[in-house]
Amino acid sequence: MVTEITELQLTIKDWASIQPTWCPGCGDFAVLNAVKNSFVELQLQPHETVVVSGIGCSSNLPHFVAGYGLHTLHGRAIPVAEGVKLANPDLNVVVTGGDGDGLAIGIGGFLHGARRNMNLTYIVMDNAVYGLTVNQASPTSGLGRKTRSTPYGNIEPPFNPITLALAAGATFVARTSSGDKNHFAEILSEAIKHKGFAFIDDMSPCVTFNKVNTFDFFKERVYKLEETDHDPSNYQEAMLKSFEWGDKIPIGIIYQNKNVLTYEEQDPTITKFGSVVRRGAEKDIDALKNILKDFV
Amino acid sequence: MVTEITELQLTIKDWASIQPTWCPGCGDFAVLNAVKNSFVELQLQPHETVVVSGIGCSSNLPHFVAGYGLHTLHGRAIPVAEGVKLANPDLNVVVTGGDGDGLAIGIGGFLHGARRNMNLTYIVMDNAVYGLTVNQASPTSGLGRKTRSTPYGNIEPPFNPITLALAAGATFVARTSSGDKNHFAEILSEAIKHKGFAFIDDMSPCVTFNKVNTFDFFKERVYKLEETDHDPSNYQEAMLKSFEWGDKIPIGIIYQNKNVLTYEEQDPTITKFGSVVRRGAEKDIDALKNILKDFV
Amino acid sequence: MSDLFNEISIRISGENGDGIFSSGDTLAKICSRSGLEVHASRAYQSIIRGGHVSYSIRASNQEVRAPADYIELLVALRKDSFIVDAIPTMTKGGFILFDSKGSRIKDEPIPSDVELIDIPALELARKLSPLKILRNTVFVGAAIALYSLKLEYLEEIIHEAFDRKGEEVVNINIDAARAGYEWVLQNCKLIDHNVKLKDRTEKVFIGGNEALALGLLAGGLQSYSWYPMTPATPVGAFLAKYGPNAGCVVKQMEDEINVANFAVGAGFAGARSACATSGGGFALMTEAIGFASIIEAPVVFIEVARGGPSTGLPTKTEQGDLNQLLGASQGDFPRAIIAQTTIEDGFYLGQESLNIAEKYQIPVLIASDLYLGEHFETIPELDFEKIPIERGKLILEEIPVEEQPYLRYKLTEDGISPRAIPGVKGGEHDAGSDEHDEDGKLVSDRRAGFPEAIQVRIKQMNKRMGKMDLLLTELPPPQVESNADHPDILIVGWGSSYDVINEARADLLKVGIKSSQLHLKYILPFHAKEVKEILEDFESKQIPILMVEANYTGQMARHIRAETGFLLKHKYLRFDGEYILPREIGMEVKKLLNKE
Amino acid sequence: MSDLFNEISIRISGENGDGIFSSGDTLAKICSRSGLEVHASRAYQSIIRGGHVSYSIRASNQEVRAPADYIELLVALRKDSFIVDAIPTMTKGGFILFDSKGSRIKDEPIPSDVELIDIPALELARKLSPLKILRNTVFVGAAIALYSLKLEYLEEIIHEAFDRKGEEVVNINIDAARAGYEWVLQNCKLIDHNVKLKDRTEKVFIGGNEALALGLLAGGLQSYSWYPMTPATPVGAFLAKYGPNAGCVVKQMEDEINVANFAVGAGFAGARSACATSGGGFALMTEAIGFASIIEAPVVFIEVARGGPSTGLPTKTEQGDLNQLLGASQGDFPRAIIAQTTIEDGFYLGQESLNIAEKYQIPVLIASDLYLGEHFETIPELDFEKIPIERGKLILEEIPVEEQPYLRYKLTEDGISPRAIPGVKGGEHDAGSDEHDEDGKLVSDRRAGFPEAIQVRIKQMNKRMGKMDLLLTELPPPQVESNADHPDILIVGWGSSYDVINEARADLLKVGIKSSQLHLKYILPFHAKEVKEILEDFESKQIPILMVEANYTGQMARHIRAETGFLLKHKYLRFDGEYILPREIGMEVKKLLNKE
Ligand SMILES: Cc1ncc(C[n+]2csc(CCOP(=O)(O)OP(=O)(O)O)c2C)c(N)n1
Ligand SMILES: Cc1ncc(C[n+]2csc(CCOP(=O)(O)OP(=O)(O)O)c2C)c(N)n1
Ligand code: SF4
Ligand code: SF4
Ligand SMILES: [Mg+2]
Ligand SMILES: [Mg+2]
Repeated sequence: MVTEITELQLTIKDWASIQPTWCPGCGDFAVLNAVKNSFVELQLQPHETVVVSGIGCSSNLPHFVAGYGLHTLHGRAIPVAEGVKLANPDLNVVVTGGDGDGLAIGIGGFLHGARRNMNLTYIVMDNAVYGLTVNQASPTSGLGRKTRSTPYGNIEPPFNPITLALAAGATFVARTSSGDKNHFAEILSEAIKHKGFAFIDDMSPCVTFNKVNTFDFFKERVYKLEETDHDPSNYQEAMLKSFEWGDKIPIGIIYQNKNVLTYEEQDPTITKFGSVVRRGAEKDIDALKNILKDFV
Repeated sequence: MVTEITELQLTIKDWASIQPTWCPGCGDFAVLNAVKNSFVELQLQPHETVVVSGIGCSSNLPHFVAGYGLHTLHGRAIPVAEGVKLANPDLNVVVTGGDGDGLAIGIGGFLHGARRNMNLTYIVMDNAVYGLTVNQASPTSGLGRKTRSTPYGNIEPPFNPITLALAAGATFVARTSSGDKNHFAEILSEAIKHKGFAFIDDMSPCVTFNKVNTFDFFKERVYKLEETDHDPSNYQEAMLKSFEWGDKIPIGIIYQNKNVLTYEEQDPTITKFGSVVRRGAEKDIDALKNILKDFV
Repeated sequence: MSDLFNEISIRISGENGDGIFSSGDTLAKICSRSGLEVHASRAYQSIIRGGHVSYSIRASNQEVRAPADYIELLVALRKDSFIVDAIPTMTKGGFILFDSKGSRIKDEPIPSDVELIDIPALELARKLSPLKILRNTVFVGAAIALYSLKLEYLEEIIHEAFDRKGEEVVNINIDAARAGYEWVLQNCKLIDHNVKLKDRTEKVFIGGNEALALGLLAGGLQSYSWYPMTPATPVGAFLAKYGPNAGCVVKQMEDEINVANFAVGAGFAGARSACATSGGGFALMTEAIGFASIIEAPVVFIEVARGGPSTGLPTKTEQGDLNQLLGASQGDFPRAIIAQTTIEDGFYLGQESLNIAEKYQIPVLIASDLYLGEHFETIPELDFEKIPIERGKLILEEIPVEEQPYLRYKLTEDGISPRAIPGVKGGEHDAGSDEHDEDGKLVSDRRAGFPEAIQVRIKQMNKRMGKMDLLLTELPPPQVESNADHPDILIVGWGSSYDVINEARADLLKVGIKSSQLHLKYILPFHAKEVKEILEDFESKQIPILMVEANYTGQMARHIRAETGFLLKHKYLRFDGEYILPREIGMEVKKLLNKE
Repeated sequence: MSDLFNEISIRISGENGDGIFSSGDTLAKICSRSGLEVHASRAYQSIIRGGHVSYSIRASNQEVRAPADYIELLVALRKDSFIVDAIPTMTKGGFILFDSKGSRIKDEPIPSDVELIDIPALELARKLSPLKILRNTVFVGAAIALYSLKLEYLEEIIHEAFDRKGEEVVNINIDAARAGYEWVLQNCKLIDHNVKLKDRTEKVFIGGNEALALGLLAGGLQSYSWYPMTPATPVGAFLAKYGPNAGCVVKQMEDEINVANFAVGAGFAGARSACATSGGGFALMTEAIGFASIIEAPVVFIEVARGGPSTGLPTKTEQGDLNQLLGASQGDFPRAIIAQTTIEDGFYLGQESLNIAEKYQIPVLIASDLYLGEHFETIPELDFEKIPIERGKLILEEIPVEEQPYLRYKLTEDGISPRAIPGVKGGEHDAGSDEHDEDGKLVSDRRAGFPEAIQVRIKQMNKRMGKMDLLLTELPPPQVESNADHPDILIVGWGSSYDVINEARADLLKVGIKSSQLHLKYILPFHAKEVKEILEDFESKQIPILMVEANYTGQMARHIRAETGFLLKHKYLRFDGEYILPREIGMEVKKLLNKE
């Protein structure tokens, strides 16, 4: 829920929390920054906001921002977030995690989440490596990459998360780069405002373990889709755009479909009662007795 | 491994097994038929062939065909098959399962399998329903479908398995229909011959629970890609073709890339030793002592 | 003991796809509406068409809480009915209703002293319509005629089932029912039974899974997530249908891992949350159970067991998953394990489990099984007021500034910390699966190993585990039920076997064997002291003790020994997937008493 | 007991990212090459930079198989070294080597009676290069000088590490080492210790995980699948590096479920197959364990436990996952659970476990933990011939027609069926996770409930479970180790604590307390009879028994009670994640003996 601006403007301070534990220079700082900035921009209320994550360096983010944080299991942020969202659709639910978290162990939750289109924002901090477990190949690691798990070089072609998200049916798909904080915050605000499953693949360099996909690597390659004639409402065009990865890497909103209902808008319970948490736990004896009529 | 034709021609009888337990008229019979036919056509040896499956009506198939069968857990056919294949790459490994098996609980194995491109053939018998558990919505069930799990109608847009397989990097992607056995067997033979991960999405009507996606439904809609100018070697074209699903449904090979190495061809152990099972379990004391030199 | 002609015992059997279950259900409901107590159970295979399925009904003027151990009337739709049902289970003096022509039955093995009634059911049906399934209605009509049950109830049920399909369908079915009914009246001697049929009664006739699901709704369930798996599927099917009108979100997920994690998310967000599955699905859920426990989110996890190991015997029963429940997830953490004991119990347990989960902020694991979950009974009237919804230390209102900072994992006297949920202003906190301090901040990342962090760890472990002790004081201690001051035997059971053992004891009493029953429902935390005392008391009096379980190794016996040290020497273990019957227990008791 | 100046006890500590581990490793190797026995362990957090990490070395002329319980020389790279290491753990008479200027250390709390050596390490390093990390080399040079260790070994290790980076890097490092070394010689009194340094020795210095991995390779491992998870990751990293040249396929999968299922597939296909993970990953693997068991595929599953519950304390140790191992997967099925006891044991257990898995066609679960897996020791020479590769009833050749039909799950006398693998002509069969007959055909689909199928079920259950009894006869029964005929105490432990308890006993003996040790390695099947006898024997002699475990509830004590009925009244349980030290056990024993 995007709360109306109240008398007291919320500022970045309202989102302050403890010091991040990331390595100095880690790309994830930019994400934290963007998260706070767009929370302020959209004037979200901390107590109505839940940041959900899996396990990984990137998944530590909820601790570094105020509001409710839910730091779950490796690969399980999306289903947990869905549980939160359907229990209380009035909450703003933002999910953060890593490429291993979301594309290896958590790929089922991610793609089914994309398909079912709840109103969630999902940021993958894609560093093409398993950071927290100290340098193994991830599903987005490039071919040939040597890591602790691939001492002879990675032989598995990387996933393209954008293509996958599109294929699964996400209604908002964007790529951003930790190298461009402002652009990131802009995209993130759009993602949060989007009604439905918004996926952001953020190129977030791991300065400790990934010496290939560095800030410089991206700086040399990225260009902004907003500055082209790319039409994010065109699915086919978006899909073709998603293949672009090389000397040029597009960032920005690759796809957005504003014309679909969210899951919550169609769920038979929620359409009837709204947030079941707000409604409260009820024992409606008459209703229960009514059910029993089917069992005679 | 596609074995050379030996003195004794293998016939369909060599692939006979027990009577299928499927409902009369089930689409899966056509799959069994096609499997046997193309095994004969390719003169695969039963003892060198392993048919692996998950759990579901469709996953009962291995029992109905001779050779080695491995009927695993719900959603786990692909990783089990990968274990078989890397242990002994000389084997022909064919994987069969349902849409629930492969696209719900097993989606991680499926898409990572597609990405890593082992020489496997994977047939999903897509009936857009959970058959064996008696009629719940599956990831390919259409919007609005009423099932035991969706008494008020399905509100989750179905996955497109073809688009997903392409997005994940499968090097052979085809759609077939249980309504056309011969076409199916042809495509299957191509899939088995393909070096790499070959995915077949087979429209396999569940005559008991799915009254929408029936044989007639498909008969009215399918057309053969071979009879068009579709170029399966063109990835972009294939992707766009994958979106086609409605009054017209294309069947045939949607995509094939013959120019990539399989995983086995690059694995550092297999490139050195070939099948480790054929090689045997070895205790090479000198080699072991050599390792210990790094631990002094 | 089931009792020829003093009770009704009908089985209808045939192939999967023959419509056996709906015919059986109709028969069962007719018995129920006729004022009888009814027990109904099914047998089937993991196949959609073919195989051999049956529906067994036991009905009586007395309570019937176990399957009959013989068949009085077999409605045999297929040849296999003779092999699978008649030969092993028919009693002398029983009847087989079959259609030799229509079902092409000839030369089937026939048990001795059984009366064969060869009704041309298919022929009668064909006269009305080419729909083969009408044959079943003919059979049902015939069966109720044999027992002098009222045709009226059958017609009523036909209306309920087919009214929405139009008059024609209704009429054809009613005609078929009458055809069978009349045929019997004209051709057969009716069964001369001693069961008193009453006027219309409106008893609830419900299954163990449905009763549990209803109990959850009565407990204010707000979130239910699931993935189909036999035999837990009916819980989901029930809630998918009734949940949306009762304020409960119901979500089918892509697998059981995500089912469980969805449930944790909902619990964290403040919903009364539950999920259900069977053995293999539960294996996948275990990681989330430890997660729920460490973040102190209330969630109810239901495990309806079936024959294992692995995919095992998906359509057969077993109490074989206790080890799995006890060992679910890594590390030491608080959780409750409670076994559903009867269908009726499911209704109350559904409510109780949600209360425990929320008051103690722990995962509650409910153990049920295929037998209990899938069989149906007429049950006593339910008390909807008995168990109020208790939400424990849940904070729903803004936390005033003077009570800030709010500490989610505050060390309190009873180990339970006031719980704020998202939406509550001032309650903002982080809930993490890593070890954390009172504030929810991790101690695993920057501080692990620091002297201060080691203390935090110890305190949080003590706090969490302390909830187990506290909970134990709230749970009702086990009671011995006896039908004598000095019984001949103590029978120990757990979960789904309560009624079966109970009936076995009643039967034993009829032959002069007095018995006591210790039935375990609360498995963790466990009343070790009380159970030990009870068992040692019986042992000291040299009263033999028989443990009854439906698994291979005696998993509850092991748990009892682990908790009390007491060795249960005599065990009756059944692990072939079939239901344990009162008669078997009786036989085992007699064997044991003779031997002793 | 670690022993001031009769042993070397060094700790080097600082932030994660300071290069503490590689400096520590260098120091440890220098000790080893100097002919000493070395024990090395680490402390760290779940964070990549920052936090506070340390590397502790204990070196001696005698065997050292436990961490030191005090620090003699602390190389303090950061302020936190004073809080986390110095204050709680420094001994009187010890030394702190630090760089007040370089590390901006001032006014830190300092333990009493400790000598401070303030070396300008950063300054010395900066003279050579702007690379801050060189400071560590200065420190290492200084440390070895203090102990009169040979600079030569340090230079050697620098060569090994940096030769591939070119001469310049090597030289700079050697210069830094010398700078530290010389500085000490010029400015300090050397440590006057009693440890005899020998000439170059080539002892193997290896970790528990690596020894186990090596053992697997020695056991003919052909397939290893994994997904990274602390503290099991080193097993995978080792095999990823060394497997491919040893004929072992190594596959990183997308999650632990698929790791486990890959391993089952490989085992089925005839590969000696293993996988490893820690608690949360193991929770995800459990379903596949039951699967392996019912299809009778040999697979080794390794669980290297860390602090739980849930994500818990990922970098801390615990023996908290025993319940999970015991309860892994639904139903009753045969499997072995074996605990690795020492680093050396890992080498043999790796081989033994593969033999057991393949001979009995069962899953073998290995329990290890962070302490055992991640610490390093110099170990005795390994016997590579001791354990031959045994493959049991494996069929690799074509099955002749006269022996057809081949029955994969044949009921044999010993319950083990000859096993054909794909590729073997005549051995074609179906392996299914459902219950099946001798031929591998399912009984769950068309036949479940048929009298014949019920018999099949019973026989296959008996056959499978019978393997547990058979296996038990092969496993070596537990032995009591004693240092006296009439000991004062029996200490019971399991798994990783073997050496620690052993050292505690040696220390106790020095103060006149005689003790026995019962150490459990084979957890399932369990030598219940023997263990019961041993425990009851001690009890009857009124010798107190102390159970030592690193978990909250005493999971092994519970297992022992479940298997034997014996209640272990006295337990020393540590669950804060830190290593159990011999001294603590000694104190606990003394407390117990005084009390008794
Ligand atoms: C079930 C389970 N398996 C494995 C782990 C270990 N683990 C923790 S984080 C991580 C990968 C992190 O990679 P990624 O998600 O890309 O995050 P990053 O650290 O790179 O930000 C793994 C494998 C775990 N915690 N739980
Ligand atoms: C872990 C687990 N969860 C659930 C099940 C129950 N189950 C068996 S088959 C099946 C779905 C079958 O659907 P699909 O894969 O589409 O196959 P179909 O029967 O339609 O051919 C399910 C949910 C199971 N066996 N294991
Ligand atoms: S290891 Fe990489 S991803 Fe993790 S905090 Fe450091 S720089 Fe960031
Ligand atoms: S239920 Fe459907 S999918 Fe299953 S066997 Fe019958 S027709 Fe085929
Ligand atoms: Mg990453
Ligand atoms: Mg299906």
